[in-house]
Amino acid sequence: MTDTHAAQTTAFAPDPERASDEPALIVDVEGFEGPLDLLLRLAREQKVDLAKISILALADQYLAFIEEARRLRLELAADYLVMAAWLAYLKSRLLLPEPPGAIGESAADLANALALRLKRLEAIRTAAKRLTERPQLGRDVFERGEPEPINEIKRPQWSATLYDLLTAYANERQKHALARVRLTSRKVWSLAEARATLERLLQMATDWTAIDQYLIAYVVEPSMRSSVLASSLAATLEMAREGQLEIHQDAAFAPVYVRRRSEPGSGGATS
Amino acid sequence: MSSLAEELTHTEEEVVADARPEELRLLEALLFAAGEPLDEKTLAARLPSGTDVRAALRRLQTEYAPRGVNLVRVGNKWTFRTANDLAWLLTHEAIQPKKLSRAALETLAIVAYHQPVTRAEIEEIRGVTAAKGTLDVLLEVGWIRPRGRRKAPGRPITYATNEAFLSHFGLETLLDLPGLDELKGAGLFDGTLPAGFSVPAPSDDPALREDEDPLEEGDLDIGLAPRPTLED
Amino acid sequence: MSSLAEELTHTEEEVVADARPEELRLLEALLFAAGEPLDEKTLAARLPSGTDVRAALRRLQTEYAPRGVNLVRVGNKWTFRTANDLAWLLTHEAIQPKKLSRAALETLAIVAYHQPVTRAEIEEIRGVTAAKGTLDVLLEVGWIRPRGRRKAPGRPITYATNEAFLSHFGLETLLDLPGLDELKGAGLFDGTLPAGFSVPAPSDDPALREDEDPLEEGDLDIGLAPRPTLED
Repeated sequence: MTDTHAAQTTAFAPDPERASDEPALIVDVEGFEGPLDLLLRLAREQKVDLAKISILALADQYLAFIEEARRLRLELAADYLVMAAWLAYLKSRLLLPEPPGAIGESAADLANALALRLKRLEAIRTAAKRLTERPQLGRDVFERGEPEPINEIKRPQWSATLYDLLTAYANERQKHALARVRLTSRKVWSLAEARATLERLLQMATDWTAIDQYLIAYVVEPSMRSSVLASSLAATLEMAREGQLEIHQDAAFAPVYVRRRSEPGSGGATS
Repeated sequence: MSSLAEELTHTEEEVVADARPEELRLLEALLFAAGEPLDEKTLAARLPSGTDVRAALRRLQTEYAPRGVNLVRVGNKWTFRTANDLAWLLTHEAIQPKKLSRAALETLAIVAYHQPVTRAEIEEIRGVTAAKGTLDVLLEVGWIRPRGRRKAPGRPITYATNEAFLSHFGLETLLDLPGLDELKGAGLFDGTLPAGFSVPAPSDDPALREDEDPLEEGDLDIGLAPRPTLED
Repeated sequence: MSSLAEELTHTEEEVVADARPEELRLLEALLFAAGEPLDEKTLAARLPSGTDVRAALRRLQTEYAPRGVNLVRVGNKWTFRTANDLAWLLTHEAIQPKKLSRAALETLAIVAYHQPVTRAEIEEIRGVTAAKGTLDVLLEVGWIRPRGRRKAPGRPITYATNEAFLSHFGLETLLDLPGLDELKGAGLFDGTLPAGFSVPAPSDDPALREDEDPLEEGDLDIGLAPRPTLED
């Protein structure tokens, strides 16, 4: 509850004979906010203006209070005891004549400084009191009870450059331009289809003809090209084996030429 | 101070600011501080007895009517509210920079080059079957629009880019989109393209193609559509 | 709107409703709606450019002064509050305030009147050596903040009040602290205080004094500190 409630003791240590289990009676000092507060309280009891207070009398009262507290074995915080020591010193200075040629502050200066400290604490207390007497928010004055919040609309600002766009497009097309060959090759032109087509085509062509030409004329979808080529080549080989047509190729990977075999059984394949 | 009832029957000229009845001060403080609208009974209980709450509320309402804050009745309760015409004031637009996902960017690019294009066609080109989400993103971003329906089984919606798209990418027309040669020239293609590979030249012509039907009523309400405000 | 409304918005300046500038409507809407004080910069950003915000605020303040709700300045921010004399009316809105101990209150007053001030200086004034606990309480309540380090042995932290303090006690600036003149006049801040401690007036001027260093990184992490939302 107070700052001063510290269980320290110093030079004014309690009677060592005191039983350790004897409770410390600290109730009386708990009401004070430190030695200055105690001094202020005592000063007020003198019922005089702080400016006219007798520091000597005040010191006596303070020391008497401390003596009483010690007699009652009250446990006093160090702050009180330090002040007691200082007041005892001040009192002795005030009672003795100032030694001639003394250096440092006179006893009167010290007493004045103490009086000033008391006045200052008193003043700050008055200020604190006046501060708390002001209208306080939530106690005396109130903010809007039902504020209407600002609606924050987060408007996304999309950042994409033309370069991003074109790069994305090119990457995408390039990737799938290759992938598509694989993908669509699954959509095969079956051997049966190839053979039926070839048979129809060969009705029309009696001379050597590049197989591609037939097929390109027939298959417009360029992605089907490899499937068409593969199937038709297989069909061609099959038909050649059956003796229905002849195949001719000048070199590896060169165009494959076929023609209807005029005389069944005499055909051969060059490859 | 004259009673409120009397005062209200007075001609306006006689009412001066100094004569403003104390109960109006009390009322405005009560209503201001309250965390919720208050009904007349509650107000009456807090005001000095004998106050004509109804009359005071009416007068306060009249006072505040031309102001930025109005006294309004909500059900049988009263509260201060920002004037209706100032709703915009309480709206704050925060610009939030965002990057398009790669998928969205790719889809956008395909819509740009291949428009009008259906979702199935986009998926075919991209080789993935998840175009719906990215189309929705692009519709929300406001760079594409549904423009018609393909005359084909299922009558799928065709998509195209819009003005906002051109504007964002600094294009005057879609013809400004670089063609294959330019893309190659820019090093965007690495040259190993299959024969017959082509990049379409999209057109800005808003007229529907032969294989397109117009959008039907309701097509724009099915969540596919952009907010009407985003497109300008 | 009826002429009654005009009549009622009369102020001592003989302003009729029609002549009331629109920016006053906007200002009152903004300030009414906000749950917290707004600074002039924020207000200016929401108002039409070129608005003399300061002048409009002053005029609004005058308009509302006789009302149950007043426009008040807190630091460099503005907010509507119920009038000071109406606490009796609003008891049901009152929240149980955090009860500060006498020690904490005294410490708060010392920080307020003597700022910037170190813990040792507080202890010197109060004559007790246990200011840490009460400083922690005040930091937690959120009315004071560490603001720098005194250029002195041990480089102790200096404390000051913050905007929440001004707001809570309804002070426009620290110069409105009650009894400040008397305290200064009594010369109580002179003489026995350490050099650099006696100050002409408490100041929350964010600029550090000659005898202060800035807080260092980490100073704000030691549990003493409020969130680093220092004043702006």
